[in-house]
Amino acid sequence: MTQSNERKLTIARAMAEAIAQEMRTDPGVFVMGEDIATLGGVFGNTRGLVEEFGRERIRDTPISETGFIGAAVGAAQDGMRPVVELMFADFFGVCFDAIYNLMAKNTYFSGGKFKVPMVLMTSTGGGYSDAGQHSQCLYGTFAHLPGMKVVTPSNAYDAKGMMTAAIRDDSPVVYMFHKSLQGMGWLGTEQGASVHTPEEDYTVEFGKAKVVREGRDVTIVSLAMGVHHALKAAAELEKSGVSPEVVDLRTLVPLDRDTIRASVAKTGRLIVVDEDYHSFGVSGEVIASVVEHDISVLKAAPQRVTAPDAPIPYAREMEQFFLPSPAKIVDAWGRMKAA
Amino acid sequence: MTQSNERKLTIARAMAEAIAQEMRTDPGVFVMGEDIATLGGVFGNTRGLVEEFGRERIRDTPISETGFIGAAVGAAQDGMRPVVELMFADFFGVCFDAIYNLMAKNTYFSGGKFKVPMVLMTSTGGGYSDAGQHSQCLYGTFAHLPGMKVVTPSNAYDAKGMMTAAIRDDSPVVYMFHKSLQGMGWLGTEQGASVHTPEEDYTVEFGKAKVVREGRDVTIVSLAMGVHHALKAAAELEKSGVSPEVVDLRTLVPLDRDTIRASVAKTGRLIVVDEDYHSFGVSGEVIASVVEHDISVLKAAPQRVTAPDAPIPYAREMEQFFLPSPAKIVDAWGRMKAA
Amino acid sequence: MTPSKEQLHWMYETMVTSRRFEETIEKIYLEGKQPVFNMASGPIPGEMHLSNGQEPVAVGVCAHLEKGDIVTATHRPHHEAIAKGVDLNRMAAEIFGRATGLSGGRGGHMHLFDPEVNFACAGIIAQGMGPAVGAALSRKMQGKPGVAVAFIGEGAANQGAFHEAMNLAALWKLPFICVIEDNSWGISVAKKDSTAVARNDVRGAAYGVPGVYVEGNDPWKIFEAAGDAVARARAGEGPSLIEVETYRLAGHFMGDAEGYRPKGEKEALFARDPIPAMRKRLLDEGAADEAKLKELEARAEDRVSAAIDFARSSAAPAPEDALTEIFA
Amino acid sequence: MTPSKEQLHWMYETMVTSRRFEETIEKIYLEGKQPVFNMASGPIPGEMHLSNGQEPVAVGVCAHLEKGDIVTATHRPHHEAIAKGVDLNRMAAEIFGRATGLSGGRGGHMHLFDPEVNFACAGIIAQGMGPAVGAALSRKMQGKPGVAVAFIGEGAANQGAFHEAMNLAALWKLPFICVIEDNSWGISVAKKDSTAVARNDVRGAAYGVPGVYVEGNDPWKIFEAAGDAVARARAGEGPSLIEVETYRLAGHFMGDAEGYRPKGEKEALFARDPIPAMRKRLLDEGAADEAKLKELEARAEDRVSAAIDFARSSAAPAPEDALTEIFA
Ligand SMILES: Cc1ncc(C[n+]2csc(CCOP(=O)(O)OP(=O)(O)O)c2C)c(N)n1
Ligand SMILES: Cc1ncc(C[n+]2csc(CCOP(=O)(O)OP(=O)(O)O)c2C)c(N)n1
Ligand SMILES: [Mg+2]
Ligand SMILES: [Mg+2]
Repeated sequence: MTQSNERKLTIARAMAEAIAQEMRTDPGVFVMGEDIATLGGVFGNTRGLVEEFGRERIRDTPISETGFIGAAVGAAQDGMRPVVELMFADFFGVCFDAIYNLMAKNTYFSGGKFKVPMVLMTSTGGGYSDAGQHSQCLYGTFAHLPGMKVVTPSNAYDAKGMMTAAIRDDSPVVYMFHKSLQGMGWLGTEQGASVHTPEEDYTVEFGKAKVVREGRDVTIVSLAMGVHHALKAAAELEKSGVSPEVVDLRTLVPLDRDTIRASVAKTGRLIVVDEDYHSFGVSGEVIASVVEHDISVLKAAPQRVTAPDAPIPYAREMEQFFLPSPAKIVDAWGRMKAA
Repeated sequence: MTQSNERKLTIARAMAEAIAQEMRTDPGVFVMGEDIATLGGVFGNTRGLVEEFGRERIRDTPISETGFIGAAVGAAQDGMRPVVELMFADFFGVCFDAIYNLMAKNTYFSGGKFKVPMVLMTSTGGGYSDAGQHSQCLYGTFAHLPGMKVVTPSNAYDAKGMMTAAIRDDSPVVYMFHKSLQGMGWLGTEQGASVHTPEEDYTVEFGKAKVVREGRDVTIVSLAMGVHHALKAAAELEKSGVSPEVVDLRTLVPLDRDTIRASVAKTGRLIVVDEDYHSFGVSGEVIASVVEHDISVLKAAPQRVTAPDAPIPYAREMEQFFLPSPAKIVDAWGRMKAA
Repeated sequence: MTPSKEQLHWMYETMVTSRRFEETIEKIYLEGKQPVFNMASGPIPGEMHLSNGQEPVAVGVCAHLEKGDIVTATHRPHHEAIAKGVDLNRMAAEIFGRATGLSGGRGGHMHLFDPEVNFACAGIIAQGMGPAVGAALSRKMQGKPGVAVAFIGEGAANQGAFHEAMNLAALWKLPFICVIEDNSWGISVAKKDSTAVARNDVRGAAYGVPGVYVEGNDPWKIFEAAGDAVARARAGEGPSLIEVETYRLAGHFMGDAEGYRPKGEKEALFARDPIPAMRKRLLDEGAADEAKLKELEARAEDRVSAAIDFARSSAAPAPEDALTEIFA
Repeated sequence: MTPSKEQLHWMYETMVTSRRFEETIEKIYLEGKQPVFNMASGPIPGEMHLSNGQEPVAVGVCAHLEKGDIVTATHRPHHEAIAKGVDLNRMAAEIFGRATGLSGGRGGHMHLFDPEVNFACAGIIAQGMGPAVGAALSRKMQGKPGVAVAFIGEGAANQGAFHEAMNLAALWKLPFICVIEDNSWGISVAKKDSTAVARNDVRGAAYGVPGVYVEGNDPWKIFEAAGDAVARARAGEGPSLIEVETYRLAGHFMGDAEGYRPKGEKEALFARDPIPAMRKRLLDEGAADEAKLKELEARAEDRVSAAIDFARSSAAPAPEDALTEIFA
């Protein structure tokens, strides 16, 4: 696309636009959550909606996540298409039963007869010193449990198309947006997340990872914020003649193992970048998915750049030490080469 | 040890004995949970305790998991050593914040100054048609999150020693016991779980996997109920001249990667057996832990025998199809050889 | 509000249907479980929570409900399902884990779902509350009629979900009713050992919601209290909270030795079995004669045997269907 | 119960300490965040929830507490921490993320933990309730003195944890007090849009617990209500529920544009700032003269500047210490 046609949106605006467009055409769509009406969402992703759709359909809730997420399940089963917000993914512990035992399983328990077409949007990620109860990604936690799709956009184009797809999906979708990609100034912002985003509605299909940068020497698999770290590391590595390929998973459930495997088959090397905790999560799954398919493709031991298995620290020095970064990816390449 | 000295206990009795012994010597130890007093625990693991220690220290609770697990955190921080029961691991969704955001993190948040010496014991597993909200293992869910140790005994000896160690540990320990290993007749029972268990108190160190059967051709890594499947499969495979080694992980956090790696380095082949969901869990982590260490050890693509990424079905035919089994492990070996 | 003759006949027949159904299930459940009781064995595996004794609550409330109204039930759902009109054949087949079951055997007895009559379950304590409140919200937002009822046990009223959902329903003035079946036990824990107040109707005050306690497991009184609440809900006046004194004649689940019951409790409860009591009162008050009652009872028996036959003669599900219907 | 002169002096000085502390933090927080406000920047990064305006609640309650009593606080903990006697130097250092901080910079402003005075926080709404109830249980079981107080916001009273913990505390008759700071806002959502009842004191009835609502953000009245509750708790008479009308003079957190506030609300609140009001009343009633007040204020200033100096001059933590103190 040409510069002149460009219409850069932040992820926050892309999300709000997708929701608004669906609300205009489908009266069943409504939004529920804390501070999503007047405030427009703590992370801006419902801004402008209450002005257009009013307080019935853009519905502020009490701080009762079990109550209103459970209610969304009931409304969805009754023909509505709720979009609910869990303000921080970190809060899942107060309401997860409604999510993973009801939302995710009622379709199965009813033999497919109850549909639960709802979207649970929730923010993830650290990097701005919000400490251990407000900085987690928890990708692995959500993706591990069956019955819900889990999507993690890394840019505004995907964010809009995935929100539209999520709302139209007859299955429950957990939509995890990373705070540093929202385009809210106060959270800092990864500029690379604000990209051209068409005004008309469109969908981004779930289960399709994307090669966001082609390369020959190593595959860097990541998601959300990690994709931007990976792209920066790739640019850095290129300077020393390395050609990295970067794969944006885009959705964790379904997980596009084929694209990962094809890329690693080409490059022979794998680095997984994940801001979620190290063990028993995304990074292990990606590595296992490659080797269980074919052990012959790897030329070096795969590397992980992840958050360590520790609560997330507050102090900047510690948090920066803790989080994945482009430099750590470059280091991982170094270890891989050395090995 | 000789037959004459044998004192076979069920896991349920081994757990109760460990708790009783610690309660006798440490007045800070007490038990809280639903139906753990008069009933002795739905799964028998607190049987006999209320008779000896009374209702103050063996304390039935309302159905308020957030309340009483949160209370255990506060009591532990105040010098007590609570052993609390979450009746089924499946119920974690109503109370996980108290577990993973308080119990697991308050030590860190306080820079090590608040200790949270508590044990959260919880039952796992299916196989008796209890359907999708009462049959889950969720090992990966608990092990993924930092700040809590996670242990999963497969037999009464370990169950007792691990309970004693858990109670004496100054860190929070999640103690996951598999229903089919409890030795409660009404749940069926894996006979192999009831083994010789010394009367005197002892501890089993966390972070030490155990080679429960030595072999040369393939390493079968598993935990809890899966260990018994693995042993049966190994016996079967032996008939056709295959020599499998079986590793019982025993604890997920800390995870003994060294023992896994050493075994696979010897056998060159890996099968992971896990009754928890397939993706983003234990099986992926075990495989990744091997290959990220050394890609040269594997002679065949590693195999997983897990619960699929689906809610757990009720009907016997479906549930048996769904669960890991010795036959599926034998099949995995077949795939591995064929590959 | 008093039930009409027709309503009384329906209530009695439905109670008897539920009781006969459970008596039959109880027997079949034990097939293959003797002499060794192993939950995994027999034609009906898994946990089995009987509701016998609690039938008056289900019929007293559901007498006021239409097909389009919503009910969420618990781990102990038979009486409520039958009273709400869930297809008895497919329900029986579900309990037997057959392909013809409500969900093709995926859910079993704790997960009965029937969209035809807007019936759903949750095996997790108090977790039917949120979905019922949400269905009520859906009806209000769509301007469609309908009342949503969440049945829970008295033990469930100590769970956070109860509180959050009650507050939401009251705040948004939704056509929602919480019906608490106070059988005085949560497994082995007595109400007085779990609940700081003697009666949960007082908890209505925490939400500005009318609370009523109905004593005596009495179908007439339950009908009256529920009638008021349903009328209130249909008139757009908001939610209600009803707690009903009832009795669990069986154990918490089959296999429960019930050692926690005080001596004599079971005998006392059986002496107050609500089904013979209702029968007697119907006769006494002339609401039905012996012939009519026999007719109702016969119809109940017939429905139950037809359902059991349907279940028994239905095919088992294909094992690999375990992996279908995960997503819509 | 009325506060003694000494108690009043302590209350006033503590309120001023908290206010000066926050005024200073507020300024420093903005260092490095102008012209572009990015939470990640400056000497104090992350979220910053000020409690100015709410100081009377903290001092009115903590005036009755000993070092050994337990307090759990929320995401807005400064006033409570200071009133409970948390070490101000190490608290400041924690907020600055320094190695000398209460937890060496691991927790930050939402996670202030000081075992010396039994003070803990929870950044998750209402999650201080359970731990406070548990500490109260611990004292009762050990036969040790001690009252546990959970401070929560009015928005938190709609969270399930509130309900479960209140029921537990009442059931077990624990020395526990829930103090609700009703600043009428939960971020941007007004109490009337989140809570089905006007005042949360009525929720005491759901647990058979005395509930009191204290109007006017008045240190004297708060002192009195808290005194009754603490006495009750110490006497073994069980828990209490206190809701206090108070005001949040600042935004929810720093950076909040407060567009949700009705016009004029802020001005009205500042006109009722409790600190000048208390000052005036102390003078009017002769509880302190100008000199005494100046002395208290000077001491407050001094403590604050010492704390800030301590924090500023402390070393940053070693990055790799992020991975220590995970387990005990
Ligand atoms: C959140 C949760 N905790 C515990 C359980 C286990 N459990 C199943 S039924 C039951 C007792 C329920 O008591 P009550 O609500 O009075 O219902 P009743 O069984 O008497 O019908 C318990 C504790 C559960 N299913 N969910
Ligand atoms: C369970 C949970 N939900 C949501 C939040 C986000 N959150 C932080 S503060 C807040 C408002 C709290 O309101 P209130 O309890 O009245 O306390 P106040 O901020 O007024 O002191 C919310 C919703 C959270 N921290 N935890
Ligand atoms: Mg009950
Ligand atoms: Mg507030």
